[in-house]
Amino acid sequence: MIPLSHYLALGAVLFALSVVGIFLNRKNVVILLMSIELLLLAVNINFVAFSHFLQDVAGQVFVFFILTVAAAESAIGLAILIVLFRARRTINVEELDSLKG
Amino acid sequence: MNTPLLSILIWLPIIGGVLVLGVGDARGDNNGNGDGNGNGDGNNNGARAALARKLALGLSSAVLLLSVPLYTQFDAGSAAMQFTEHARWIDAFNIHYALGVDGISMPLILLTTLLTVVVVVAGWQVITERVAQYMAAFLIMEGLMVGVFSALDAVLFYLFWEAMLIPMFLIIGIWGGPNRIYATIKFFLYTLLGSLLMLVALLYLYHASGGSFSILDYHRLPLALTPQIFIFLAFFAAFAVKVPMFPVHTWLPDAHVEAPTGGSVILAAVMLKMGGYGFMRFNLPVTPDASRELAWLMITLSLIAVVYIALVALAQRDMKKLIAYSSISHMGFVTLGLFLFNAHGFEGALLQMISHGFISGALFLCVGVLYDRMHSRQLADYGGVATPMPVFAAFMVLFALANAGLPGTSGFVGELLVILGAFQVNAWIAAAAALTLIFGAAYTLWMVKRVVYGAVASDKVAALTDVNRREILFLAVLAALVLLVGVWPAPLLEVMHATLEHLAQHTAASKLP
Amino acid sequence: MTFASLKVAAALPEIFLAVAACAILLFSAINSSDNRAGRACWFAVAALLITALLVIAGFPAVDAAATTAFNAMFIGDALSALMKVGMCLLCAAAFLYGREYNRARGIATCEYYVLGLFSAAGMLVMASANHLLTLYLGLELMSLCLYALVASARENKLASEAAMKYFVLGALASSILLYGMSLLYGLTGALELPAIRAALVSAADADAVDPALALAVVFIVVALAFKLGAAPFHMWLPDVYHGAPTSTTAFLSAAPKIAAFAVVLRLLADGLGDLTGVWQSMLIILALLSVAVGNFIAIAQHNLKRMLAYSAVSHMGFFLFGIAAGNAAGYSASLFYVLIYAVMSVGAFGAVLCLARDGSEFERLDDLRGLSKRQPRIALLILILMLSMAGIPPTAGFFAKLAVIQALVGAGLVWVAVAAVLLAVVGAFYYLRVIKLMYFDAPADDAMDLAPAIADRPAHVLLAFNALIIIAILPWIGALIALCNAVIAAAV
Amino acid sequence: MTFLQFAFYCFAAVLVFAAAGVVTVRNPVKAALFLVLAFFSAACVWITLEAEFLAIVLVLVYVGAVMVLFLFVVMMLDIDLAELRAGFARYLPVGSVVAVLLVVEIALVLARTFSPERFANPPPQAAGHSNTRELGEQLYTVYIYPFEIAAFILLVAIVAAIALTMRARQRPDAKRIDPAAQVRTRREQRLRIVQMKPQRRPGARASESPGSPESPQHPDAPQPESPSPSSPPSQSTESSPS
Repeated sequence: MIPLSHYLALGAVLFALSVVGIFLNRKNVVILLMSIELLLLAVNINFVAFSHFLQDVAGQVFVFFILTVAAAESAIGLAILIVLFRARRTINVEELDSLKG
Repeated sequence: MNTPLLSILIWLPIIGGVLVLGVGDARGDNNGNGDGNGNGDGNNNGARAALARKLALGLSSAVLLLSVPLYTQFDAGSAAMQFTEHARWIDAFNIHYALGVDGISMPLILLTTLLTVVVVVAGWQVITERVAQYMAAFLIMEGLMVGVFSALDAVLFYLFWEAMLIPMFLIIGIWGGPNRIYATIKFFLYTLLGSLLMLVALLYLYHASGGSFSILDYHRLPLALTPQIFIFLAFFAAFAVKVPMFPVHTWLPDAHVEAPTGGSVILAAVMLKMGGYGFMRFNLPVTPDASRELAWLMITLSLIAVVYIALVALAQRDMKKLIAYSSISHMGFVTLGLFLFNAHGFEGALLQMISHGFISGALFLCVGVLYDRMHSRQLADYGGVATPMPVFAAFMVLFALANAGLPGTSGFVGELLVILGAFQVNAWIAAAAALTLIFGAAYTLWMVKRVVYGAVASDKVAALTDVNRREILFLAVLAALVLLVGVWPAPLLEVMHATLEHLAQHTAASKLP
Repeated sequence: MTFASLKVAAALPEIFLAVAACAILLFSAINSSDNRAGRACWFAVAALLITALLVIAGFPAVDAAATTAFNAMFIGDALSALMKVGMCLLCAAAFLYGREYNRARGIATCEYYVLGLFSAAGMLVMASANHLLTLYLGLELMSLCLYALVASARENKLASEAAMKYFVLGALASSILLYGMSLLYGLTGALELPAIRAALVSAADADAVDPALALAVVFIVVALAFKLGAAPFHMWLPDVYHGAPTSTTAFLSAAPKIAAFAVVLRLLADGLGDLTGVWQSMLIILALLSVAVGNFIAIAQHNLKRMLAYSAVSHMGFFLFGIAAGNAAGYSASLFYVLIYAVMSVGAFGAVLCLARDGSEFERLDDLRGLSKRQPRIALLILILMLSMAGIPPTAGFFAKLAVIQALVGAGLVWVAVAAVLLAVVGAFYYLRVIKLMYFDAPADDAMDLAPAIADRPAHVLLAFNALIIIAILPWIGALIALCNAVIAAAV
Repeated sequence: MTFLQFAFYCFAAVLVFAAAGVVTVRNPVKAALFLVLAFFSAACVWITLEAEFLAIVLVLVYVGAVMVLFLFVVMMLDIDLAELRAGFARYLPVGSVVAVLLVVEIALVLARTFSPERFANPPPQAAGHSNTRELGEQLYTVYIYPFEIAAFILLVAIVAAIALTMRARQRPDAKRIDPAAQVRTRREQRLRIVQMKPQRRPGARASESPGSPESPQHPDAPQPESPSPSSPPSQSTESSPS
């Protein structure tokens, strides 16, 4: 059988990939939003795996809610993206420098 | 005592000050109508300003009168706190609204109430802009200063201590000279830095004493030497800045030069005393062992202030700067006297504080009188002022001599007592301190000679008018006090004697557990 | 399980607020009058005030045992009630301050207030969260609305850019938080905070803390630092404060801070309360960095909103100091601090809103020059707010700092306390500069013409109340501190 | 290696590959398609964990809805792809080093704690077990409070998305429905009872026919207070009875 740690490792790989993806993607906000979806997927894999190995359905319920929130989040994220694009005609992160962080 | 006299002395001027602010400049009323110069209702403005002045004078005089019973009903034989008031305030931190005075603080309160009246009178005609705010600032500050001197709860003390910075900050910043902003921010940040370290020390004591903010509890609290030294240094940071002692004195000349006359007077005459008062209220009784341990440091710094700063004063070209440096030098006597650990030293220090309050206040007023007429503080612009202003010249010479420590003036008594105290400890210290009598005489008399005597320097000087009745009034009051204390200091020494005796015994005993 | 066992009535304020938000949404759909947004604002304020009253009416006794509802997902204790009252009042204040500003800029749609109300509902959920799931959902309900509120000035480039940054970093922080939560779930098999704590007691006793647990704590602390805007995770905060329409900035600078306190307290003090040793040093470093970074960078700012944003970073540092003390006194100090800070912050942005004009923003520091001559009353109120933020007595801000430093000293962290006060002096400098600009400087040549004031009397009255309460509360401040102490003692 | 293990490692590999694709390709459309692949593989991985319901939801919600939304937005925004291509590679080495370090650290820590000794594989579920039923029972009883909150989150998403993106004012000529006017309509506005005597003149019927079919008004009849609900809102407000 597949041990728990392999699932967690898979989650960790996805997590790291998407975190790096967020900081790597200096250019494209759409991919940034997708990276966030991946990030949540990594978390979900963790929860589902724990739920399975703990034999506790609560983890799966949590994932259900994360999925719901993630859908809402992507809707708002895309709405903001549209507003941004209309105001500036670009989605290039590096050009978003009116505010010096 | 059923009348909460101290509370009245604190809150009457503060509430009155807010009231004066409300009476306010006319512009305060047409909210949102910022028409830039506000000349539309000049008459209304003038009437309001006059009202603010009268109200301020009435309030400050009332406070002065109310403070008289502090002296007359004071039990000179007791070292305990008198006129005490006590109310619970913040139970969660065991903070109380506790007030009281002893022989150390009572004379300083009287000094405060007296000088506030003088300052209000001195600003009568000179201040034409934002009169109500000016008067209100001084009234509020008076209440806060009385609060500092009478608070028996550490947080309450800290509250008044810090809050006092705000009106002073505004006074220098709004009505000050050309370089006022640099001066006032420097003043504020220096004092704030020191004060916050004191706050940490107070909080440490709070936990060490098992949850008490009472200053008198701290006096009894046994402490090991290491924490004592750290606490001493934290208090030192707050009070040395205020006194000011040698390495942290640099804010004072700036602040004095830029402050309006009234601000300089209060700063020199009262606020500097808070440093000395802090040493007497906190450093010596709370950390006596550390005080003895570090006395060498304090004495060294004091002597540097006394001698080196006096030399610096000699080199000044600006009258206010000269008097400011002279203040630092004279306050060096206070700290010197405090760390000699004998009765002469303590008495001399306290007397020197009071006397310096009169003399430096008066000297700043004198400079203010000249500045109002000539708009210059440079020594070089003056000369032969005695010819057009004989009455003024008489006052100025008197105060200058008092500043130099001439026998028969109050300046002499304090310095003499400190030097006597120093002799009991070490003759060299006494000798170094005595040097200052010479330097003090040198720079003060040099200033008097350049300003008052000699040939009339210019047409502008020749056209000067002598002091008016208002100016004579406050100069005369201060002159009388300088002479009175100089000739007959007994009434003043009497009230402080028991407290200082107690302080001397207390500091002599070890608090090590 | 029966319906009665859910104890729905415990969540009455939340339910009312959510229903009220839906009602305003419906109102906006069926009303087409020109000033329906203005009315929606008043309805929203009324809804928030009624919610506050409902909370007060049901305020549990501080020493009573906490009631849980919805299968222990919801906890109704005095702590949550206190936070809820604060949240409702602060949100209402932010709405009132921003009403005219929004109207003048066309931001005011009914949806703005509806989203604000939902955001407030999310905060209330967080205040009462007793379960990782409710904590997370409350956080998301609040944050999603805030992202939209920041973007609500749709034609404004800065606002949309700020919204994007806020969204991306907020979502990243949420994910990191979730990752930490998932590890916590795996380690304890529980999602309820008390159950997690009970499961971790044995872990705390062991000599070496399980590295996976430490990892979970790191993830959670980092996520919270992101959400709070604590350095070095603060980079989004100045941009968002600056770019967002000022009305939104006022909103998100106040009540969400209390919600953030709720999350930090519930997670760290409740859930991980026995692992103080693991997170304490992390929080101290975060707090010191925040106070230092916030205060030093604030000095270099020329924009009032950015300056206040960096000041918010430093205030979050002070807030974390209290938590870092790791005991009830510290949590209570943090609660007190965050309540006072939220009042000061909404007041400061409220003043900026009161000074803004139809066409122009009042946000450059230079706009403040000579304000004491042009607008003496507002200048005086700003003076009080700035002194309070700097922590100068006799303002409530001083007592907030006093409580935090007291807790640090009490926890034996004297050197941290010394560092904190030294950095506070740096902070005093830029607050003083504001006072200097208002009182000591003459108006700049190109000073904003303040003559045609927006006739927004409610906002001006509120501002006066808001600033004066900071001093006027002094005689009763002991009661407030005692209340904070009591509710924390009952909750932790 | 059992089939389950084989399937897991296959899907895991595809998942990682797809995720790497998402963060490295520059074309948003390709990224979205990679994301679809990633979600699909993840769903398969979840099936190995006996989370069938969630696996199906993942495919339905993400692949079916969210990804379509993404693609829709990508197409709509008319993004200049050439502009987005440059300058990616210089961050790639640093990024990959960070990623590898992050993975190694997390994996090392987790592998120690969540070892097979402490977390043994649970026995497979009974044959008649329904994951959906189990979740459903929990969701609508124990988790009713979060469920309601989630409902509000979805409502917020709708409101926010509409409020942010709807450009009502920019096209005054656009045909819009004013729900307020629709709801407020009264019976008199919709229904007009015309009383007329029976007539035999043939010209009457002919004059009615050119009129618009939505507003069957008789030119001679008294004008009703409001036109039909589909007319522009400006008219409906001015004739509003209140």
